[in-house]
Amino acid sequence: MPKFVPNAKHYKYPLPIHPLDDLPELIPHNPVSWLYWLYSYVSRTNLLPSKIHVRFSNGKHITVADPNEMLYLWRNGFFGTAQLSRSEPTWKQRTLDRLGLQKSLVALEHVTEQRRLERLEFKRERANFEAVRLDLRRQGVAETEIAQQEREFLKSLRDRETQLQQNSDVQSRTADEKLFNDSNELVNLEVLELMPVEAIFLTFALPVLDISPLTLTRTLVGDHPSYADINELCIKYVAYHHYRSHGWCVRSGIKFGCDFLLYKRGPPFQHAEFGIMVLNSDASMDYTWYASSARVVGGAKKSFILCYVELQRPQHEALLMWQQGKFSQLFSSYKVGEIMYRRWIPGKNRD
Amino acid sequence: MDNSELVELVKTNLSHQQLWDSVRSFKLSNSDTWMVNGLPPHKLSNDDEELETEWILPVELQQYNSGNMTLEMADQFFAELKCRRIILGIVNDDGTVVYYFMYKGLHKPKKN
Amino acid sequence: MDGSNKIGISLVGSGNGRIPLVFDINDIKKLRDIGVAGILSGTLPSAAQQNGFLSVPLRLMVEEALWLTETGVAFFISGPESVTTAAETVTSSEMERARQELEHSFAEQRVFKRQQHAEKMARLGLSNAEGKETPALLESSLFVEIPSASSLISNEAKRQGNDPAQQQKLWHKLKDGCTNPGDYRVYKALKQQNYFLSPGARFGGRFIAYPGDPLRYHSHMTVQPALDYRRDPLNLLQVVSGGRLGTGVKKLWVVAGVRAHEEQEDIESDVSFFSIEWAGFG
Amino acid sequence: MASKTIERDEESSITRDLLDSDDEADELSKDWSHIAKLCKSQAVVPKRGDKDYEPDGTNAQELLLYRAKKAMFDSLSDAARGTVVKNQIKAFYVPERHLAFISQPKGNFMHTMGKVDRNGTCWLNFHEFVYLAERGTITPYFKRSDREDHGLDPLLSIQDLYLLFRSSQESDEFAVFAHLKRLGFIVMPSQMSPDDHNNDQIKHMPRAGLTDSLSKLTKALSQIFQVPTYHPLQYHLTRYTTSGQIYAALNKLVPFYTAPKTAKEIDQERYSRTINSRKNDFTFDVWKPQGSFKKKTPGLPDLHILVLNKNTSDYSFPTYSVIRSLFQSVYSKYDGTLERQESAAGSPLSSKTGKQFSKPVPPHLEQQRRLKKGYRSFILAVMDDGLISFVKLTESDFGSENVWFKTTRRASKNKPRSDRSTRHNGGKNPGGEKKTEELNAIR
Repeated sequence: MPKFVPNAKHYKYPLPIHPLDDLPELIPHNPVSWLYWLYSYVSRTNLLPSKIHVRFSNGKHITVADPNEMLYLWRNGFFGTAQLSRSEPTWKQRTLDRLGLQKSLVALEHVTEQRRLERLEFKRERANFEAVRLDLRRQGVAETEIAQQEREFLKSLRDRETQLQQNSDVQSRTADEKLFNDSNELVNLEVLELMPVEAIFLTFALPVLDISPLTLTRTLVGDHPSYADINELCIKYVAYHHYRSHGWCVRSGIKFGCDFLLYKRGPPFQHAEFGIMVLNSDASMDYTWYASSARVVGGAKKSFILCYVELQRPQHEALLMWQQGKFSQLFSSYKVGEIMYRRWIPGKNRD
Repeated sequence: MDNSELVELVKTNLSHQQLWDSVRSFKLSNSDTWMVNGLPPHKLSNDDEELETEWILPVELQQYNSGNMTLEMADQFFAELKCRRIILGIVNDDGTVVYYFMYKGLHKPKKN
Repeated sequence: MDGSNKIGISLVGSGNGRIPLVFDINDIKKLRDIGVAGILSGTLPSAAQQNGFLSVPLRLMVEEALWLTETGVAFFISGPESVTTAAETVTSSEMERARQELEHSFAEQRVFKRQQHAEKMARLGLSNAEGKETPALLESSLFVEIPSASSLISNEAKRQGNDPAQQQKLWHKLKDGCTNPGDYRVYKALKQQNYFLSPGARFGGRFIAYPGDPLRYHSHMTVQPALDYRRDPLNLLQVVSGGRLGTGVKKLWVVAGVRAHEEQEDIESDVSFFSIEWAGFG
Repeated sequence: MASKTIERDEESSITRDLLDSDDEADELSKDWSHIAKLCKSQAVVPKRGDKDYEPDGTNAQELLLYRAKKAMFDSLSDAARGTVVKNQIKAFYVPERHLAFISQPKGNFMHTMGKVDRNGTCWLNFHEFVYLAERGTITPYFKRSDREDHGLDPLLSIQDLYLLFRSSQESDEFAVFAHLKRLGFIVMPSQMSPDDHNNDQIKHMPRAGLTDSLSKLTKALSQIFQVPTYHPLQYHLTRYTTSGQIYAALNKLVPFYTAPKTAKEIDQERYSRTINSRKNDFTFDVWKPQGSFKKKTPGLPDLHILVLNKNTSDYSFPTYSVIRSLFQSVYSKYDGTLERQESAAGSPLSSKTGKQFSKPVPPHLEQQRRLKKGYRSFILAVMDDGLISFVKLTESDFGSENVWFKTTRRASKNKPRSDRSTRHNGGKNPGGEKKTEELNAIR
């Protein structure tokens, strides 16, 4: 039986750098306790025992391969995305499960897939009925009669749907044979990938990764970029840092067509409430751009935030700071402001 | 459109997250564009007659990387592959891949 | 050219960026029969407190107005000065005729109302004299109609319809007022395939395309503003949003590329369409 | 597992909501048989079934389409515009002034429309004139410049009225005006805040500058003595004993725009803006439907509206600096801050509401409200060839909020932290993990 671990304990710290929150107690009338406290304070730092190793794979994709390090980044602030899972690295477990090598909980991805297949089946049935209805119409059957048949059909579908069983047969593919090493153990193919802005945050703002900010940014945009080359990355980073530093868990918003999603604490705790689109402050897009983005984000019950980032110095100065690696100066040269964008329906706002 | 750096990533994703079979990559003629093809684990839509080989074009989402695709390029891909649809394998900067059908011309939506 | 059987499209405003409107209900019927629905945008007097069902004028998309005039189905009527000039120069005899028409309408109404009154009395078993309606009451209940279409400028409208040079000028002005000139070619290409089109901003597109009259059929596509076929990159973040939206509302997200050479009007090869849809996984 | 379910739902929730909003936005597909019932004289049209996927060539489908079209055109033809002689109010359009007057003003519309001059003549602005004519409330005439006598002033048709719009922008604005009026809103051309014209109190208010720069100075001084953040040695020299300290160090980096949080700050911003530019940016000021409205003393509007046509060549969606300056001209009734409500509650006008005695809200919920609601706002009405989309743009301020959470407080100082104490806490509080993830509302 799996051990129950409450989320709050699992994800105790919001950042991969932990505070020194277990210092010994200070007892006012006991000088020894002071000394012990002082010793503990001086002898320790917030730094990690060793930094997390990243490498570039497939060009500019920044990845972490060590399973413990992957888990550490996920557990301490939900950094990175496991490449073969939705977010948290679960691929190995899922694969063992799929190949019938280990009994375990049905992983999330599996359930989703099952549901999807059921929906497809439902839709197939619907399509069949459409054909029947067309036929009835051609025969001149009355519309009321057709409607009655449709109701009965829908009811029978609902009944069937509740009966549908999950079948989880073990299937094996040729691709799976390559998944095992010489000693017949499953190789972990999964790596954790960091967004460029996450990687910058974890080396520039927090000393977590074993790569310097300069090396990282050079690799991402090349040695001699123009301002136009760095603008996109700079404004995205500034926005990312802004939200992270105010306590949000910031994750990619690609599934909702925006730049970032903001979670309180993190995905296991609650849905993201805000979808963020990062823009240059002088941006003005075609209206369809705002409308479609807002519909996707709004459709998932999230507030749609336009995050404008304004460079407050000349571009050539910003570029110079980039080249000299003066990142704190560079990022401080931008200012952030937010606008909430939401559809408004007059009829629903009359009082 | 040079998408060579994305090919392995998309292939791995198809083989081991989406559980596709016979995933292969190849380069289009007179171009630096790579395509991936493979067999999905089940029919992708009810409109499909049968399980068939799908063609996937890996593309990078983010603007601060190269790889912008014009519709002229899309036409060239269709011209060479002679298929009814390609699948855009859109690679995000966090390594997530999302897949979208792209049909040449006007296509009817699914009935249900 | 005789404008009399053609549909009159009034252009509101001056300069570029005018608004094409149709006021005649018979014209609106004709438009519907050739696949142009338009948007009704005036208050419906019988239900004046809602926006779901509106009345004339019918507002057209600029692309529709361009197409209808280019194909010779319609002609333009322009400008505030037409009305001002016509009103200032109305002759006494024209006013007299208008007064007689109103009188005539009143006379008909009186006959109708008296007849109705008599029938009502008969039903109630009362003699006509007992329930006699006072003439004052009758007079105050006569209806004065505000017509939709103008009779004031009907001559001026005819004159404009027969002035090809002015029609040309208005056509080009209207086209120059568009945000994205490529959209007109996209419109024409879709129209050739018999789609009904409506404005699409609410669904995040330029047009919504229906396979038949929207009164009866679901829409099939959200069509994006025209792209330059060779130059404009496909915005992939928009593709993601679009595919997502489409999945929810069963519409395909359609992108259209228009080739840059302005002169060629060969529609078939001019616009390339691609339809995008979430693949259902990933 | 529970946590994972949340994650899956997050993506699948999108579909249903979109389907719901589909109908609402689908303007072209209304079932006119509904309206046929609303209009008195109509024979009731049978309710049609759901819409079809595409034309299938059947007679049944043809018939359904025929009926739908008939219902629509019958409704249009039967709904004649106009009025009975008894209620007739004649209004005369004066081209030089682009206004219309009513010589014997009467009618309910006078509460929210028109302006009566010294001679007792009621003047309608052009939007009001067209709107009332469309409803049949007034009968529109053209006032000829060369005659005193109305007998020779021609009656105007709806087509004439629309052609008299001076620009497409004016016509688009009318469409928005009429849309809101039909729903009962009270709509006036936008004015600058009455305060900005003649409020001595605001004019003599100390400028924001001085006090602001003083506080900035003290802040800067205190920062000199801190260990530099983002310095390579930062984590070697400094010890952080809470996550809050780490966050506090992180969020010094990026400057941000803040929203004014008090009535005073808002007034100051607006004042500093109006002395720079005296132009008025919004199209309409709008009041929600209300019976007690007085034209002379309307009070603060509920909304400001800006009308925009997305399909004209001069369209551009406002940039951030434009939106910001629009926020600065906002003076509508404002529900963004607690302070504003409190100051309003203090005034005799709103003391009836009794809201000031409501329970205090916990800080993290208060914060949640600020984040979700935002601060100043206005409405953008986007015209798309006859379909209007309304968009509310609201000033947000994430920079002024910190949402980092505190880890569990030790239950007792003597006991070592253990699973037991955490669970004990959880047991006491069936509301879940609220206790442990209680959000800081530090500002």
